[in-house]
Amino acid sequence: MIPLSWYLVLSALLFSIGLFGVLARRNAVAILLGIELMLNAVNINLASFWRYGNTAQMGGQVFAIIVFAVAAAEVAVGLALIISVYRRRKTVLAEEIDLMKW
Amino acid sequence: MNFWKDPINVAADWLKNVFTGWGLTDPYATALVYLLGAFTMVALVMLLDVFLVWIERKVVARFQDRVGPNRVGPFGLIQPFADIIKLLIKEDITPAGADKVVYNLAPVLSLASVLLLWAILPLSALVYGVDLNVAVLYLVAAGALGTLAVIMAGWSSNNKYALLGAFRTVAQMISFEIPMVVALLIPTILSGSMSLKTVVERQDIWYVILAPLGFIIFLISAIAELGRAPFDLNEAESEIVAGFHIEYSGMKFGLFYAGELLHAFTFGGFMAVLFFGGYRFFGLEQIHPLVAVFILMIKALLGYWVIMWIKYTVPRIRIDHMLAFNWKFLTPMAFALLVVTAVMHKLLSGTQPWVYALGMFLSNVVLLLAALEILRTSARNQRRQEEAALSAIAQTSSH
Amino acid sequence: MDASQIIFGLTALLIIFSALRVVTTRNMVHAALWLIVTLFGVTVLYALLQANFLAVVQVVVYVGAIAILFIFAIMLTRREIRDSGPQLNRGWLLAAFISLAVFGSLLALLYNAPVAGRLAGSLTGEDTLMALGQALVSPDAYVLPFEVASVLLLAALIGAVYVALNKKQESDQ
Amino acid sequence: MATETLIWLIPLPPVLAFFLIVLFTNKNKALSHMLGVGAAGLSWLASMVVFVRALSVKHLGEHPFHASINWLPTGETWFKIGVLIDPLGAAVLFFVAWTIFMIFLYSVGYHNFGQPKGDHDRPGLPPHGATVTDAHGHKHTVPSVEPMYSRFFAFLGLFAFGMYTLVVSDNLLTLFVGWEIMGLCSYLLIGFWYGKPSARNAAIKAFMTTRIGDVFMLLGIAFLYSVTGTLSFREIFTNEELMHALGTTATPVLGLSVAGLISLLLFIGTIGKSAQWPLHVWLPDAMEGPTPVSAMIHAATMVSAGVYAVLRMFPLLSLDPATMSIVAFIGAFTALFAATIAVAQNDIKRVLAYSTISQLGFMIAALGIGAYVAAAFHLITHAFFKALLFLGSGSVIHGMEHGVLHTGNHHVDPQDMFNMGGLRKKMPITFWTFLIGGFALSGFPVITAGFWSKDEILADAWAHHHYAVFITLAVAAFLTAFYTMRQITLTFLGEPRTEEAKHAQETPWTMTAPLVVLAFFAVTYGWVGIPEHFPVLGGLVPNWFHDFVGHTLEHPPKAPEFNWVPLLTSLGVALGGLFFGWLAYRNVKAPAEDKLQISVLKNKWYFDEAYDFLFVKPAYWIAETFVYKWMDKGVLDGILHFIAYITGVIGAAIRHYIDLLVINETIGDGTANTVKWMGFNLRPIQTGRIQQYMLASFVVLIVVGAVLYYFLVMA
Repeated sequence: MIPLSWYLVLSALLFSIGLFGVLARRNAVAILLGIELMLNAVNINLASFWRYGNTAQMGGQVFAIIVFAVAAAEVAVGLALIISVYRRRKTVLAEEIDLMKW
Repeated sequence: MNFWKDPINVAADWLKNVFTGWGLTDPYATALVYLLGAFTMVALVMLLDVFLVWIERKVVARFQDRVGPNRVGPFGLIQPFADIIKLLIKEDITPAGADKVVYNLAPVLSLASVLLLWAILPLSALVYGVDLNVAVLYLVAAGALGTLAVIMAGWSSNNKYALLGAFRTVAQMISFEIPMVVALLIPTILSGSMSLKTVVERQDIWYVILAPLGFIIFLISAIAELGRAPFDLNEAESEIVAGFHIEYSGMKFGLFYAGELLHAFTFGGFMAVLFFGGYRFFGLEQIHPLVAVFILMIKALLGYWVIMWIKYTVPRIRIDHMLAFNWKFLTPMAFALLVVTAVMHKLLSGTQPWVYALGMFLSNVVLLLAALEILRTSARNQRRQEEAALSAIAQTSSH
Repeated sequence: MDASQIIFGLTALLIIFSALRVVTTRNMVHAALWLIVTLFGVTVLYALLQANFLAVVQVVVYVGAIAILFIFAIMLTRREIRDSGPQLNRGWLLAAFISLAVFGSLLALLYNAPVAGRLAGSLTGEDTLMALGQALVSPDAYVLPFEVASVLLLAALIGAVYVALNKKQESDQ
Repeated sequence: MATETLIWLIPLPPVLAFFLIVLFTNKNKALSHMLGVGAAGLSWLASMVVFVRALSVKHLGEHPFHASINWLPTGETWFKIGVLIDPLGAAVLFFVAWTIFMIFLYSVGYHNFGQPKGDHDRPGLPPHGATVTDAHGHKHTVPSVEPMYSRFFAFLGLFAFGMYTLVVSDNLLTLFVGWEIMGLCSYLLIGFWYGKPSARNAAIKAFMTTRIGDVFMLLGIAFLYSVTGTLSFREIFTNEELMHALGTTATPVLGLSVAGLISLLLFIGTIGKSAQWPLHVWLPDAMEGPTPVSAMIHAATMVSAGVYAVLRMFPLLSLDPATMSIVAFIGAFTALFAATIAVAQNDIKRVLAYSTISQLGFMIAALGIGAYVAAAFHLITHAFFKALLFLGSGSVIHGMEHGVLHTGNHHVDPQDMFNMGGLRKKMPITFWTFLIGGFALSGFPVITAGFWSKDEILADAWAHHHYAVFITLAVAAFLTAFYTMRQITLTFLGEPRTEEAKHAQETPWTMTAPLVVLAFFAVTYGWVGIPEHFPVLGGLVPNWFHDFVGHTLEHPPKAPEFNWVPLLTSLGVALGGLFFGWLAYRNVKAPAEDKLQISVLKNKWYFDEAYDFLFVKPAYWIAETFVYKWMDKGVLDGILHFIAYITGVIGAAIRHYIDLLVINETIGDGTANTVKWMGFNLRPIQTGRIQQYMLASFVVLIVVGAVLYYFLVMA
């Protein structure tokens, strides 16, 4: 049987890798990728806590689903913004999108 | 469990005992047995695929009032094998600058997504891959895998037209996914569960009778998902060359072609399971599992025939009309149907079966008429505006 | 070492490797594809945790929609197919250090958290899907977050369309 | 009509005339004077009817004509005012009515009604005559009409109203109201020709000095009201134990009893009004007004009002012998004092003014020694012959003005007696009436009324052993006769000393008629009061006046029994004075020859200068230097300037030390600088790179997490 700690360690590792992706990548889309990784790490945690906790309590799974919804919404809006920035500024590198206002 | 009643499971247990005999511990043995079972399923399905090629060519010919292949073997039965051999012999070209890994992985994935579907298809009461309680969604997930394969193919072949074709196919597949999901929800509501096995078991009255409109929506979106017939714009010759699998030749193209045919047949099977009672045929299936499988195969072939029939009779639809049709007509109607079925199912759940069936059927008919009426009025308004515009232009020009 | 542990090990390795690839590959499309591999790994994890609905939804939502959206975005925002130049910005070393620090602190938390060692309870017989469905829509459980999530999705939909739409009109003139 | 309502109506016509003239008929001279004279006539008629009815009533003293109404609400009770005609009131009403009517008639002529408008006459200055071309074409100047003709009659009307209210009122308050109105009218009429600065100053002087007297009088009235609770004469005097209480309770002032103090205060009012010794200075200057004014106000009515007030309050006065002696002293002293000054005056009207003061002194002295009836008798007779003398002098001046206009030499003063002389040929009527008035004034025996009334006073003085008063009054009487004869000889006898005197003409009938009427009264009125046991004429005519007026008091005083000494002294004094007067002045041509032009007398014992020095200058000094320079400028302005300076200093200090230093530097600029510094240093943090933000946030997360973890979990 797999102890809960394995899942938690795995999700922590995935989370930090995602964090590194967010902080280090230059391309804005890559930052969103990083964020997706972090969200998946969170989902793993939720599912594992549901499974290793009281499975009748569906809180874990429900929140996982809600994280899905939020992730989807976030990606949609994020990418739309990035595309519109790209159209306006012809760049997608986070460092170059540093004007406080347009 | 004697062999006669449940031959496959008996064989499986026998095999497992053999493996444990060889010293494998129990989990490994079961794992190995499942693996073998999967292999046999895939082999049978691939064999069926070859047969489908033949059927396809024969039926197409008959539709186009010609005989079709009859030279190679009796009634042209060997023709598919001839095609396969031809594809194998052909030179396998990889375009320059193509992303090797992704380029080669694409065809594999597209066929894999189809084969995955057979895991949840209940062939008979006892013979089925796995009884997933989220089987309906699994079906949609496999569809998503197919979309992925298309994109990988389109992008990796380093060809602008392939990329454009891939984008258009993906747009079409994703758009039609939504009405399909909704159409799939209707049998879920009627049967109360997502696993196909329970859907079939609870399908005393064929769901096509209870929700004909649901069946029609599922049929349309399935055809669009396949990218065939009226919606096969992306690899139509007159449009952008051959869609995303331009750069593929040889057996890679063969895989795509086989995958497409098998996908069509699989959807025929799912239509049978979801709306035509699967392997049940007024009690005939209890005789022997194989009889049930046979009944399912007949229904699947009928479904496949309908798809082919639509393919070779209905003219191609332009991409923006298709998307407009989906978003402005099909999806709203699907949602409306979902609501109506849910409400009617709750209302009529206590009544006799024939009242229940009649009520559901009538509700579907009414909804269909209402949809058509809305369509007609909007069309008429559209035409009046067009004429007004034209007459206005006519007047100005006449001065 | 039973089967599930083996499977868990394999998928963990797969996930970590593909996550690192996502973060380090210079070619953006490869990064997206590696993300898809990671997502499949996570699906396997869900299957291991017997959260079937999550697994399937993960595939449909993430792989089917979000990944493809990413690929679309990457296609639309590149001047030339292959990205050039280092993909990591100057402060990547500090970023690495920070993520390690975060990982370390999370591990510290786990080390002390009492719950970590627990084993999974048996799950036979319960129809988790039915329970999940009811939890989602029953008023005293999670109907409100469910509705709010739907509103959020609607808002995001409209938002994305609006942002993109403006650009399209401009490009038309 | 009932007598009471008639009495109420007596004062009304003049005040109506006043308002009508002022408001409507101001422009039309004829209509105005008709209104004025008509109103005076009406009042005169009403007074005569009331007088006759009063005579017909037996024992008018006990039950006089009396009516009163509620006027001011004083809590539950009402302050009542009303009208009262008792024997004294009737008698005084008689002479007041006559004099007022005569003066109204006289002033029509005096102001040259019917004459053409003056060439360059300005309102506010006496008319200077108009040049007229007669049928033959050669021009000569004629006296012009007074420009402010109707205004004069309006003021006369108002004055008449004041006098009548005073006479008919039954309580001190309405008496005081009439008193004040007359004060106002005297100011207005003295300053009638307001163009002349001397007239203006005289009006102010008159008003101020009478005002001083009125203040004390008001104090007395207030004191009386506070003590007795009422001001009505009958309510006080008929109330025996009230009178007793007043008489006995002492007051801290001068050891006088309450009644004494009140009567003294009221008497000071009379000193002011009747121009007695300390406050007499205003009367001679009041001659600046037109002659009818001088005649009416400053001879007959107004000044006599003061004596009338003392007559009314006599029962209260008689309660305190100390006050009686003060009154007697002041009366006697004023009589002698004024007579001495009158002797040295050259202006015809000034002589008469001083003679009025001395005659009033006679009456006050009479009252002081208790001769109630004699004082009243002399009051009335004096009113007649003094009014006669004044109007006579008016017609003399008027005649002289004819001469001045005739010769055109305006430098000659028509009022100076040494410019006149021998006017008996030119102005016979004026001369004879003036002669009768003069003899009445000096007390020519038997014929004139003046003799009977003055003799009465001397008899009383002798009878009640007030020998000091008797001697002073005798000397005063001698001097009176002397300056009267001086005046007559200088103006009428001898030859005209100047051209203007030669061309003086007799005045028209409107002026001479009143003279004749007054002359008639000046003679006949005396015969009414002949004492019974007078040697020859005693029993012929019953001493009507004595028992008629006497009865106004609770217990009427006895007539003094006859004694030869006062009779002989008054005869000697009168005839001696006349003879010596005629002897001294029959051939005096110029003021230099006049031996009596002693500077001290001429300058009125330097009282004006003294008052000026004692009061006016200090007042100016106080106002000018003390209050203005020291108090206002010095102290107040000083304080203000000091405060201004201090605030200036404080302001500068605050600005310099607190505002500039603290607020501007440390707080104002300080904060600005720190904010700028912080802003400057914080700006680099906002790089705009989103990843650096996330980096920073996670660093903080870790640090805070670690710290919280350490504290919450480990500890």
